[in-house]
Amino acid sequence: MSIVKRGNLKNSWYLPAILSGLGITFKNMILNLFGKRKMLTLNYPEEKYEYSPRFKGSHVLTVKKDGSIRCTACMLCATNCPADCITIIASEHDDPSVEKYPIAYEIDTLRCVYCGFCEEACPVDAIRMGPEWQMPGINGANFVHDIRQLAKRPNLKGGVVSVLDEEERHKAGI
Amino acid sequence: MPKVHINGKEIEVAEGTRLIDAFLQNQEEIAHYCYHPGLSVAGVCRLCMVEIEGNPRPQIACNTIVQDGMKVTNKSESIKESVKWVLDFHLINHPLDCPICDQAGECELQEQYMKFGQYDPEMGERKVKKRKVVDLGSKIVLDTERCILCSRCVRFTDEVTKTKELGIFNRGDHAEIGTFEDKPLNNNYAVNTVDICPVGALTSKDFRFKQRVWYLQDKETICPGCSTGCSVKAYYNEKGYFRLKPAFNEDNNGYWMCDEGRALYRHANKEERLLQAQVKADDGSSHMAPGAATKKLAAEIQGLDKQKVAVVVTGQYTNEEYDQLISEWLKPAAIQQVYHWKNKEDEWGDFDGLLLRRDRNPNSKGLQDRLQKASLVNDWSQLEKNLEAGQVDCLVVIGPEIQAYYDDMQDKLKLFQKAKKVIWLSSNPVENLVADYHIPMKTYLEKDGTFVNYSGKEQKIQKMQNIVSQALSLSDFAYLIAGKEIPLTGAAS
Amino acid sequence: MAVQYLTEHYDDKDFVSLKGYKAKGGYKDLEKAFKLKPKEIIEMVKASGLRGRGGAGFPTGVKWSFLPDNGEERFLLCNADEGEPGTFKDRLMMEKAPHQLIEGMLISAFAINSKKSYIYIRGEYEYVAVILEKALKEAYDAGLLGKNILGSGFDHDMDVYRGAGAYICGEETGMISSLEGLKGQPKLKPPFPAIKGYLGKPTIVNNVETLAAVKYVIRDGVDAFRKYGTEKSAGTKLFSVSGDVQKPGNYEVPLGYPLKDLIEKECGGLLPGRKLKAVIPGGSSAPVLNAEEAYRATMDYECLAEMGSMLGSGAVIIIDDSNCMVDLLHVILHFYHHESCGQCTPCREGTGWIEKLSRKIVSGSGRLQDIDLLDKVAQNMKGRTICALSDAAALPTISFVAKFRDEFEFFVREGRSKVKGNIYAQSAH
Amino acid sequence: MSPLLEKWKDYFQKPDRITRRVFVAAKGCCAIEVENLIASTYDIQRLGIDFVQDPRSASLMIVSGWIDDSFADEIIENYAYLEQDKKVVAVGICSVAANIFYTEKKIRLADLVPVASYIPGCPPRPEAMIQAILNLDVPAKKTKKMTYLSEVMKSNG
Repeated sequence: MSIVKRGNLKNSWYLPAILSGLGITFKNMILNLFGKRKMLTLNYPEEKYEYSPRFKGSHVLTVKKDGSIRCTACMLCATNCPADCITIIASEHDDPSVEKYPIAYEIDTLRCVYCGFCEEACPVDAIRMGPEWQMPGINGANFVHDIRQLAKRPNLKGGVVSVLDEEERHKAGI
Repeated sequence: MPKVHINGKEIEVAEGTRLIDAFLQNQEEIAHYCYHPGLSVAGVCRLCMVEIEGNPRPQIACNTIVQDGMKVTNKSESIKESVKWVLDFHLINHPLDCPICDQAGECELQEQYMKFGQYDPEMGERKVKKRKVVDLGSKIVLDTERCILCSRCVRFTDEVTKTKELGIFNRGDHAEIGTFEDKPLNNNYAVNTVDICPVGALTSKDFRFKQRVWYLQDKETICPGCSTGCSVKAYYNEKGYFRLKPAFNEDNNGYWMCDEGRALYRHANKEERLLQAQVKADDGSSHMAPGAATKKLAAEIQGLDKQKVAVVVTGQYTNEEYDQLISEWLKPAAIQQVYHWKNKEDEWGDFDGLLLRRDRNPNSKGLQDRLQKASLVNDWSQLEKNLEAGQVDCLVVIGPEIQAYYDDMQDKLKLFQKAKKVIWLSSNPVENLVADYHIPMKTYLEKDGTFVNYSGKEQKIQKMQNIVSQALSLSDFAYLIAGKEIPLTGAAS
Repeated sequence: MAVQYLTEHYDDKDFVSLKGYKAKGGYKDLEKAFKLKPKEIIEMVKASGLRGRGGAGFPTGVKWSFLPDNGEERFLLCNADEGEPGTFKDRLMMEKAPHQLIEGMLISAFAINSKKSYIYIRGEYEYVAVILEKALKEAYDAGLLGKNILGSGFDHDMDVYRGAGAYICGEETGMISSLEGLKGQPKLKPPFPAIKGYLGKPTIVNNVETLAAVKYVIRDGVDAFRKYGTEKSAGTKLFSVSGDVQKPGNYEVPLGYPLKDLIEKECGGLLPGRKLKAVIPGGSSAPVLNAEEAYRATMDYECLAEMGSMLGSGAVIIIDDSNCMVDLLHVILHFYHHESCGQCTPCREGTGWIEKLSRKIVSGSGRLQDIDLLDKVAQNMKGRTICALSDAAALPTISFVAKFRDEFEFFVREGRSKVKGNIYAQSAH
Repeated sequence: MSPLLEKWKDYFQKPDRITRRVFVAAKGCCAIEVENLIASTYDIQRLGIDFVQDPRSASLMIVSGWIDDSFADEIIENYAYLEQDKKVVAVGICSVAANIFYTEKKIRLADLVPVASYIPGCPPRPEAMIQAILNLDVPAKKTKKMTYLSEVMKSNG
């Protein structure tokens, strides 16, 4: 039920409400005219936001200390992905302590909904959602990102090292 | 028939069954690793503990024989606790290999931990490190760290193949499964140890890292490898077929299958299949759709004198297809020259003592009966005489689906060249085949039907994933070659 | 008071040879036994209340009566493996009186009508095996073995089989697997050895002392034999006393003899200036008794079982206040981890786990919950395996942690032993 | 020159202004992100791009949201009305690949109209949309600080 206030001068007459609205608009116009730096607008191409690491942007395949891909091709991310956009082909690694690694790891960014399920499913912190927002492309651009793009793209500066590394795990006897 | 109370339910069981069988037959969940119905009892995993009234200590169910009036439960608190702890003992030295282990998804440790374990582990000490990725020949990779020493594989090589290749070396928690000085484990039933291994200690090289198990579906069918007709499970998804595993079949192959049969999924995959019909037109062979090619062929041989048409059949197709062939084409077109191509018939008798028979066609008995019934049995030498004499205008060869065992294929090809027009029907391309028509056929995994094995037992096969959807089954071919349309129901669709 | 019943002529040098043994009345009881019928001998042994001296203490007569009389070939095995740490009584008996054992075995073999018997001796007792083989040759030459012994129509062969030094082959079925040439791993029970044992045939396995005592049951008759010992555990028992006493060694005392007197009288009391801390009454697999319980205990099956320990193989280990219990437990657990045969999971992984836990505590990096975890793992190891090795590892752990928890906690808090100063903190074995 | 004059020139100097008019056919959660483009934070009107209601006066169409039959007809119709060098920008996964919801009929934008630029994301950031529109052609308004398109592309990697 709504409470109806009646009778006092302020709201039975429209003018005060209109004036207070316009007042705000003018206040901001004056502020923006003279205080350009405080203006809210982000002039996109020149200024860019730096998003926090928590931002679920485009994927990053982490690497081990020696630079090789941390992913062990266990397909858990591909299973957990609601959009089925990850395809992995595993093969045998010649070093018996590694044993399995992906020779092909592709994410179809046009199918990916950036929900972060793959990040949660990964047991070895091999895939992360980086802080860069999703890069658009003209029709025909390559939207299927492979290992080179996901792990070694230029602005990753040589790859992000995975937190969970195998050597410590084996040394600790787990 | 002794009566037993299992978890409160009164059950009647046959004499002398083991308690664990009584549990499993009545869908009662009981944790177990080392017990396998096809092998002897080892009683080493100590998981199938049950409490029997009047017995102070919990007993293992796999070694106790059912007595009348026994009251047994495995749901009491102490038993649940005991199963939790014994599972914990299994897992404390188990490596954290699930991401790279092929068995993940069908691993007993995972399943039984979720069913019975669900404890929070307290083991903080260093695990025992053992040898990883040990190469045991061309078929099997061994990982001794994952092994839980349930000794199923050792008992398999002792009792089933009697080759005694596997054994447990060293003592205590440094014990390892393995062969003597890592000699290859390559008897013809070696990959069965991969199926019975509850964990990922023994994995098959053929399936290594190919596909994750939870992406595959499976259906039961009959192995077309030889006339024993073992019942098998094929694992597939829309990309193709990935592996074959034995299915339990009481009187035929029990729990086992031979390794040669395990490779009989590769010929059904797209890479090895004949996708289009190859028709030798005047300007070099051109590709056509199978149905269209058959119709074209039907028009061509319409006018031919039916006496000059010869048909060679192999025993690799189903009964229904043979019936359709005879009733739709051979009978109406009154073709008499029908020959059953038996390769190395004299060796058909020998048998390797376990499952593999030398007659490498799954349905040669079914074909034989049908030809006898339709009185179309002709001697093979008759065909050779006609071919020499050049009387055969058109030779339709219903070729073998699995060509690996037809080692006399090349000289038969030379023989068949003598006919004026050679029509070849097979699911896979044939090496240096010169034929006017080569029509792709469905493999045994893509059609329903029945095979008759060596002892006359009829066994069903099921249609699974269509790899080459346009390929014809023999009955489709019979309809088309006889000038009819394939009926909508599709006898053997 | 120490008695000289079985060990009557042990100090006589030529009691070892057949001639000296016969001079002291040897092999007369064999003739006496041949006169009786086998059933009567079994009844006499049952009536005498003789119990197994190897460790389980199972009444020998009852064990013999389990044999099915289906005419199948039977075997008699003498378990001279003596793997239990702290036990050295069998070696004494076989060294000093091999013929006593041979005669006892012949009488038992006649009682259970078995044609073949083996003496499974411990691999390390090399020279004792030589003595035994010499005695056997003498017996064969004297017609006491082989065909038609002493004209009684009973023929019997006996061999010595040397083990390879595995503790697990001291267990009944473990020994049988080793004799059959298999890997020394216990077999599944049921079917017990009495029904399906060596080569699938009914087999009776008895300890050296038990078989030797059978000779004296025949010689003196039941009530003379029952003169020693208590009502339920009859006869005398050899105890091999070791640890911190003046005169450790083998002492034959009647069962039911108080432990206090065994320590003070027989073994000359503790070392000067030391106080008793604990006693392990029956070999390393028996739970430990603290000083107060030790002084109350009498050495027989019932009293020790009531106190939560067991008589076992009669190896009494005296521990005085100069020893550190945590380190002692680590040594015991290291033994069991090394000797576990690895067949059953609880024992294979459990012994490894508790040894690592105890090593962690001994090395000073343990936590308080490790002590509870040590106890919890031990509780969940016992009673779940084919043979009793996992109980043998678990029971001492539980009793050590329960009765000497303060030393464990001291170790965790201070990182050094309460008794031995800090020399233990670094040098974990 | 006084700062006031400079500011005056900056705003009201006469550019060769070509306003790029955009028709918006946005639906679903991406529509909220598309509205951001004309809001104050990511104002694209400073780049001379304006949203109009009538497709006939626009030459760029932004489509977003799950395409069902009625929306498909609407898109085709509006596409026909667009000015001559018409371009379509697909915003978000629903219109691009239509794969996340399990309905029996899945219509992708590419099936209906020729799409010029795809923006992955669910929903994509407004900067991605601005970047997508900038990718398509030379920006309408030349401000002195505007760096040319190639540098923008290079820095973004």
